[in-house]
Parts: sequence; C-alpha cells; structure tokens
Amino acid sequence: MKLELNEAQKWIELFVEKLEANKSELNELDTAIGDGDHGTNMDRGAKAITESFAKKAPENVSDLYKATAFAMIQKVGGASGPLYGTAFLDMSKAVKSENIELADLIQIGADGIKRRGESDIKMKTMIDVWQPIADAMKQDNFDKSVVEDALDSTKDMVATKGRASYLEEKSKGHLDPGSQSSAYLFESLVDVLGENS
Amino acid sequence: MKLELNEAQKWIELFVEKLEANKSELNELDTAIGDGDHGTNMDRGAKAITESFAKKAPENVSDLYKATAFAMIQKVGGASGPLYGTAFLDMSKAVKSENIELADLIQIGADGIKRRGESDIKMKTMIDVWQPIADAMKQDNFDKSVVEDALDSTKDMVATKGRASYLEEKSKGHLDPGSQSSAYLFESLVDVLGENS
Amino acid sequence: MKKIINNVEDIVPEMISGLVKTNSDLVKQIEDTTAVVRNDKKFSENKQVGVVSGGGSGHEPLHAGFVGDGMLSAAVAGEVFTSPTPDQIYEAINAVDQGLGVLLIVKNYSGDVMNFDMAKEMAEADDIKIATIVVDDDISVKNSEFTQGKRGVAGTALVEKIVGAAARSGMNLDDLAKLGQSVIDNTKTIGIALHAATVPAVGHPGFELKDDEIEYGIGIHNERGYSVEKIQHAKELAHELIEKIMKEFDDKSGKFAVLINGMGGTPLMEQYIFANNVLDELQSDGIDVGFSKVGNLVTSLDMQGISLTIMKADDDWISKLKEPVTTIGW
Amino acid sequence: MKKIINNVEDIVPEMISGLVKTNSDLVKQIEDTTAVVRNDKKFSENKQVGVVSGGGSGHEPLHAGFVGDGMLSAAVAGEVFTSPTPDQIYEAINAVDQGLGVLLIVKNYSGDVMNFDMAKEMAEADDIKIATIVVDDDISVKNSEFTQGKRGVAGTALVEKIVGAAARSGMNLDDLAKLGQSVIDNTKTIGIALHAATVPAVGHPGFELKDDEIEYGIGIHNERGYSVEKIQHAKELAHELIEKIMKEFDDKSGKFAVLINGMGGTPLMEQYIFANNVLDELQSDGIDVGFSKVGNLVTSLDMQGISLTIMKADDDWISKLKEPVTTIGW
Ligand SMILES: Nc1ncnc2c1ncn2[C@@H]1O[C@H](COP(=O)(O)OP(=O)(O)O)[C@@H](O)[C@H]1O
Ligand SMILES: Nc1ncnc2c1ncn2[C@@H]1O[C@H](COP(=O)(O)OP(=O)(O)O)[C@@H](O)[C@H]1O
Ligand SMILES: [Mg+2]
Ligand SMILES: [Mg+2]
Ligand SMILES: [Mg+2]
Ligand SMILES: [Mg+2]
Repeated sequence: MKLELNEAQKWIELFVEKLEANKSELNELDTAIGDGDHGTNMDRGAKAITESFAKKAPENVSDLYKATAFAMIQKVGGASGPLYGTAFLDMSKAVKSENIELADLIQIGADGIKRRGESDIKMKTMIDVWQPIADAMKQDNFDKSVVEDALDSTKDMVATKGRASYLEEKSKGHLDPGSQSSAYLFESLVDVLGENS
Repeated sequence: MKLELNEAQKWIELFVEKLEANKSELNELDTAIGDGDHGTNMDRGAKAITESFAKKAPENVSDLYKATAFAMIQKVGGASGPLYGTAFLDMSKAVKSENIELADLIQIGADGIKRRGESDIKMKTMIDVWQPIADAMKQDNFDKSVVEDALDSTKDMVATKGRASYLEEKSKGHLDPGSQSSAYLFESLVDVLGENS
Repeated sequence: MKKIINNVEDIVPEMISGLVKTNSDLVKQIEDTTAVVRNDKKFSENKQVGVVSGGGSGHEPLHAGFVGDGMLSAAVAGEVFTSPTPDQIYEAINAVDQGLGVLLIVKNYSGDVMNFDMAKEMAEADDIKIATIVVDDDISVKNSEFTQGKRGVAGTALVEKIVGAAARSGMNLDDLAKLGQSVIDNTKTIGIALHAATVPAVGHPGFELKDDEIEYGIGIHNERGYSVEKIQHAKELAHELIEKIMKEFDDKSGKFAVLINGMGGTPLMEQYIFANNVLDELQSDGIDVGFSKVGNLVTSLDMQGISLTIMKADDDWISKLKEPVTTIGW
Repeated sequence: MKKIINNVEDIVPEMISGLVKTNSDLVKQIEDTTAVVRNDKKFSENKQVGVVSGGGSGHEPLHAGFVGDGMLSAAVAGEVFTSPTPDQIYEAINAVDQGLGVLLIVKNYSGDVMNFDMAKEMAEADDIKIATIVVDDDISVKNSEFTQGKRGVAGTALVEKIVGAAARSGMNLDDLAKLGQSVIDNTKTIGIALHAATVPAVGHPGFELKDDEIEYGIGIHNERGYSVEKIQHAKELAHELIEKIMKEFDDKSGKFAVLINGMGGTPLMEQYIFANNVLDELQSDGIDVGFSKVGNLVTSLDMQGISLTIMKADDDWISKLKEPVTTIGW
C-alpha cells in the first residue's frame, strides 16, 4: 500500500485539524506528567504546516513530508519538534524510492524518532504508538482499535525517557502526551485509508 | 488629682497588658485602613517597657514616663513610636513640676503628639482620643464612657493624617487603630483611678 | 500564609544578616542595629557628603541593596512596613559622616518623616550638618494640605541613584538637597496590584482581589488604590498608566527616564512585556526616553504587581542614572 | 490566571523585545529570531570562543540576562518551558563565531539536547567548530541509565559565569568544554516550591499544594519533586537541603560556592533569611564558603520557592565567579 499525494496531504491536514481541536487536552496530559505545553507546541506546528502548504503546495509526497518536517523542526521546539521533524524528514527521503510500502515508511519514521531520542519501546514515549502501528501495518491489520490499544498501553508504563521520567513510579496512571498526539496522527491515517477502501 | 509612682506604674503596666492581649485586634484595624502593623508595633513597645522597668525600677513618676517614652522611641518605629514617645517625654519633663494636675499632664501629652505629627483633632488620629479625654478630665467627668465615645467618634471621620488619609472618603466606617491603642491607655487609667476612688 | 522564615520577630535582623554575609565586600552591619554601611575601600579613601536612606523593610532591594560607591552610604531597615527608630538612623548618620554633612532621603510617610526628624535633631546636637529630602512620587494620591501628601514609592530608587552619583562626584550638602528636591519634583509613579502583599505578622493578604481583577493606584504597603477593574492586556495597562502620568508633565519635550518596577511576586517576563508596551507607546507619542530600567527595585513583600515611574530628566541626570555603580540591587 | 501579558502566543517575542529595548547598550536581537547577542563594543574588538546558551522561556533572567562581556555571547529563547528550535540556535551560533569555535551550554532536557544537537549538525556543516556541555545539577532526580538523567537547574548560572569568564580570558574551545564539564560535575542543586508556576497557555498552577505544604525536589518546569511535607522554619529547610547536597561530595575540604536562588514569586526578604540559615549551618559544619550569591537567577515563571546550589570550587573558579561582569541579570 502507498499513499498518493492527495491522500497524504489529506492525512496531514486531518492531523492538523485534530491537533488544533485538542490543544488543551494535550496541554492537560502534559501538565500531569510533563510541563504542560505539548498541546501548545503541536498547535504551533499545526499552524506552521498549514501556512507552509498555503505558501507553496507540495508537488509530491516527498515534498509534503519535507514541508511537514521543516514546519515541525522550525516552529515546535521542545522534545516533540525534533522528534516529529526527524520522523518526517527521514520519511521524506525514503519515499523518494518508488517502491516503498507505507508500513515500511512508518517504520522508518519510528526509527528516526528512536535515533533522535535515543529511545525505544516501553519507555512511555510516542514510540509506543509508532512501533505497534508499524508492526500492525506490516501484518495488514491496522485500524483504530490498534491505535487506541497502543495509546492505552502507555498509561501503565513507567516513563524512562522525556520529562515524565523524573516522576519515576508516579508517571504511572497517565497517558503519555506525545503518544496521544501520535494517536491523532494515526487515527487521521485510518480515516484517509478508510475513505479509500 | 495626681498619680503616685505606684499608681502611675500600675497604669502603664495595665496598658502593657492590654496591648499584648489585643495585638491582633490592633493589626486587623490597621490592615483595614493602614498597613497592618500597629498591633505588632505597640506589642514591641509593650515588651520594651516591661524590660526597661525590670532592668531598672523607675524611681519617680518622671523617670517612669521617661522610661516609657524611651522604650517607645527606640523600639516601636512607625508613626506610633515617635508619637507616644514624644507624648510621654513631654509628660516626663512636665511632671517634674510638683503642682501639675493629671488633666494638664494629659493635655501636654496631647500637645506633644500634635507637634510631632503636625496634626490636630478631627483628623482621625489618636489625638481624637487624647484631646477629648484631656477635656473631660479638666471638667472632672472622666470615665470609660468618655473613652468609648472618643474612640467611636473616629469611626465616621475621614482621615487627613497618617496612612489612612490615602483612602480619603474610604477611610470612613473604620476605627482608627492609634485611637484604639490610646483607648487602651485611658481605659487602664480609669481602672487605676477607679481602684482609688 | 506560607513564607520561608523563622520567627516573625526575627525577620528583619535575619534578613540583614543574610544580606551582609553574602555581600561582605560591599556592606557591613552597624553593630546592634539593622543598618548597613558601605564596606568598600573607596568609602574611607574618598571623602564625600554621606547619603543615608531607610524605612520599613519589605521593599528589598531598597534600601540596603542600594548601598555602595555612587549610591547610598548607609541604609537603615525598620521592621516590616514600619519606619526604623531614631536611634538606628542616628547610628547610621554617625557611621557615614566625614565632616561634610549627611543627606537623609526619606519616603513620605508620617512614621518615616517623624523618626528621621528625631534622628536629625539628635545628630544636629552633635554638630553634624543634616539636610533632608522627602520623596513623594506616587501621583495616585492627591496632594493637598488636608492630607499626608503623596507617598514615596518606586521613584525613590531613581532619586537615590542620581543623588548618590552627585555625592560621589563631590557635590556639597546644600546643592545635593536642591538637586534631590528637583529630581523628586520631576518624578511620577503609579502602581497596580494583581494580588496584595501578606505582612508576616498579619498572616493574610492586605486586601482581596477577584481572579480577574486588578487594583490601580496601590501603595507599597498594601494601601488601597483609586479603582478596582477587570484585568486588561499589558498594552492597555501601559496606556492607562502612561496617560495618567504624562498629564502631570506640562512640558513633554526633552529627555525622560523610565522605570518599570516589579512588586516582588511578579516575574521578569511580565515586567519586560509591560516595558515593551510602555516604550512603544512613549515612542509613538514622541517622548524621548534617554534611560530605561526594568526589575524588582522597590517591592512590597510578595505583592504581585508592577509600577511605572516616569521622570523628566536633563542630560546630566540621564548620565548619572547610567553611571556604573557597585551595589547589590541596582 | 492573572498575568501582565497580551496574547499568550506573543509572550516570548514581546518579552525579548522589552528586554532589548531597555538594554540596547548591552544586547541586540538577532533578526527574525528571539535570540539576543552581545552589543557592547568589546564584543567585536576582542576575539574569543563564542559561548551560546538557551532554552525554554520562563526562567528569566536566565539566559538572555546573562549575555555580556565575561559571560554569554548569545542566548536563544524558546517558547515558555519549550526548547528553542534548531534554526534559531544556528543563527545565534553564526552571530557569535569569530573563527575560534562556539561552546553550547545546554540544560539536560530531551528537547534542549535534541534541538541543540540538530543546530550543532547544521553549524558543523558550515565548518564551525562546536562543543557542547550539558548541565545536570539537580540531584533530586536519580541519575541512572534508565532515565533521562538529572535536570539542569539553577547551577546553570554558575556554569555560565565561570565558563564565560574563562572564554573572555582566551581559553580555547576544547579546554573550555573540559572546564565546563568539570564545573558541572562539582555543582549540585535542590529546589523547593511553596506554590507551583502557572504556564500561561495552561492557565492554572502545574500542581496544587495545601496552605501549609511545600514540595521538595521540584524542577524549574513544575516537575514534581520527591516529597510533599508540612512547611518548616527556614532553618530546618536549610538543614534538609544542605544535608542532601553535602552527601554528594566525598571531599568536604577546600572551597565551596553557594547560590541561593529565588524561583520568581519569592521575595528577596525570604531569600536572605534562608541564606542566613544556610551560611550559618555551613560555617558550623566547617565548610569554607569562598563565594555566595542570592537572587532570582534561574526562575520558574511565578513559582514561589527557592533552590540551593553548592559547588565544590577551587580558587580559580571562585575568582571567576567574583569577576565583575556587565549583564542585565547577574
Ligand atoms: N527521548 C525521547 N524519545 C522519544 N519520545 C520522547 C523523548 N522525549 C520526549 N518524548 C516525547 O515527547 C513528548 C513531550 O513533548 P513536548 O511536551 O512537546 O516537549 P517537552 O517535553 O520539551 O515539553 C512526550 O510525551 C514523549 O512522547
Ligand atoms: N501625623 C499624625 N498625627 C497623629 N497621629 C498619627 C499621625 N500619623 C499617624 N498617626 C497615628 O498612628 C497610627 C498608626 O500607627 P502605626 O500603624 O504604628 O504606624 P504606621 O502608620 O507607620 O504603620 C494611626 O492609627 C494614627 O492614630
Ligand atoms: Mg512538554
Ligand atoms: Mg501601621
Ligand atoms: Mg507601619
Ligand atoms: Mg516544554
């Protein structure tokens, strides 16, 4: 499975919508176990993406991911900026090869996050959404329940990366904010794929 | 009428007791229309008086008023320190003349306050207790109701001296804190005189 | 009330002790007082008119934080919000007099005026020449013969800076007092509070404001102001205060100095945002700002709020404000 | 939430603009960024290794307030509590590089580490020599391979002062990085909060404490600490923090430097009282304090609280801490 330019753009636009609609929700999650700004950060990224697309419509999928990456890197800051930025930058490079499958592309994004964040699964970060979803896509059973389960799995984890790790045991019992924003990303993807099937 | 040394000492000691017992009451009055420290200030003075008497028992009434004045001047600060201090310093000097009547002595104290504070009656200050009481003593009808009335009269005044004057019209409706501490002084005096009559 | 203190009665001596211990190259404590005096080498080397200020505590870094070469010679700390006593002021005068006399800078409160006056009488009995200037920059209070007059607030820091610089340069006592009075006449301040200060001995805030209210025209001792209003954007706050203050100046030509002062509980971030709005508006009004400063200089314990001071200043005053100075708090 | 601000999104640019307007002799803004760079004459006259720091806003005067001869060459301000982006850091690096390379001082948060890292990669592509030191002085957090590691808090100001002084004196990039790392290794901090900070975009305090409670071990972004307890006297608070910190030093001989840091909403009065208790206890423990400082240096918006930093320092570091410096906030 691969995304055409209009599908990929729809995907990112849906993501942008969800980020804007859930800004305070993300801030609240981050207030509980972080510093309260994840919603504000992602909202800034969302607006920058919209601006970038409006300024210059992406000509192909690689361009689109690159514009997304640059918006994130230049406007988000914090931890999430370089993480989403690196994921989409790596995806932008990989998608230039004609034959890459969507599942492999998501895996490349997840790997970018791991590299930039020096992190892996089970650390209560957005990787705990990206990796299970890459896995599910490879198995061809990707849907909203996979996203939901991945997100929910972060609730009982003890954080070992990111700000929440300072709380040690007390980080348990809360959803990871970056996993919630990643869940919006992949819910948006399900919506786009669903329309097609 | 004149006070013997033991009577005068009893007077000041009763005053000290009342100041210590009503420290927060005076602070609260001063919080409403001043800066909230009149109780703390007078309590510091009260403790300094006790200490001074304990260190060196006053040998005569002039000595006693002087020790009271010095305790006030050196330990109270604020507006009330120099005012009470000047009143008692002037009384200490005046009482050296054998023949001075108590009523005239209080008038001398009131005059000292007026001089130091550049103030007069009807300005919502302690003078509004000192002056009516000096007047009543001269008429020989000094009792607790005179003190009470004098104190109460400050309630509806608009302050034109001291911190409360910044409130202009809004200073109405509150007792003047310095008048309340002066009321304690003169209630104590009634108690001492009452015991004698 | 939550405060990082020990016994309430020990607040001022412990504070002064902490200040002196962490700044012993700059200041030392005068024995048996809560007054501090310059401790730098230049103090004894260069003779000058002494400049002494003081007042109730709770306004730090004012006054002890302004002791140093080019500003105050000594500062006397009273109890919280309470004028210091005459004997302490007298000790400070004695510690700084080098035979050229001493200028007292007093904020206009009845307690301060009376206590400094008594100290002046004591020092004059020792043949020390004394002059006094009384700072009354708070224009939110009406000045009339029937009141105590205007209060001394944040402008005091600017007065101490200019007068201190002039004293260092060798100005004599009479001229110094004249200069100080002229600076005071040209200095206007208004403050606003978002949250009142809690006097430690009282234990609760001096007044209550709702979650969306601010009070205009407050003093630095929780004195109430002239109106309570809904909070507005920093830009509107700046406009309101500038308008009130600039009305007081007939002549808007020439240079002006500006102080944006935090009240103790307001972070620098908000002070800079407010400063940005103030300077933008003054610029668009064609006002020539030759000096500006931002920070917690004259505070009111943990009060949340800000004050704006504007001074009509000539080039000489501006350069005196800019002169480098080694103090804890300027 | 009551704050003196305009639109929440404009907080950082407006703050930087206010800071630059009121300190134009010291700093200037790098175009199209919220980074500031030295603007004094010596900057272009004396070549040295550039020293750049930065991080989320809300900790003022850190970092922009420490830009000046003898401390930072430039500082980059991110959004409130949010690391600045790589492109802004890259601009700052470019603005200060004089061919001798640039040292980046980063506080240990994943966001800061990653963004500075990306900026480093960008600058290295331009053949600028870059070294990075990561400050992690907050010992209330365990350092283990399974966590993010310790946080960078108030000790950062001391690191910037020592490294800045060394850079001014002509030290090369490699030695500067080694010096900085050694300073970091010898710097330990713990903070307490009486009241959490309110992030403007969130609108309420990050956590709630009861009227008689304080929290030990908080971070500078409302990160929760290691325990909530009833508030005690300043003396006991000092004892608790000193004990925790001094355990970390095996060798208690030689000189130490001490920083008592206010968190933004705590007045100087309380900081000095706490300082008095700290210095008394260290003295009675036989610890030789060669340098001490009190003030709001590394704040957390309007948080009420304090932190204590103790550094094992040699004579050279002590004298670097004492070197006069012209900055807004040191
Ligand atoms: N090292 C890391 N690896 C992967 N994800 C991380 C890492 N550090 C943080 N994150 C993710 O970033 C999210 C926080 O983002 P955000 O709040 O925007 O940044 P900050 O923590 O700088 O305020 C976390 O919820 C987590 O999912
Ligand atoms: N000029 C004055 N003349 C007479 N009494 C005054 C004057 N100024 C203040 N007072 C008295 O002093 C009282 C306040 O004393 P206090 O609170 O101890 O001092 P401060 O106002 O300096 O805090 C007032 O209630 C008033 O009675
Ligand atoms: Mg965050
Ligand atoms: Mg009072
Ligand atoms: Mg008082
Ligand atoms: Mg953040």
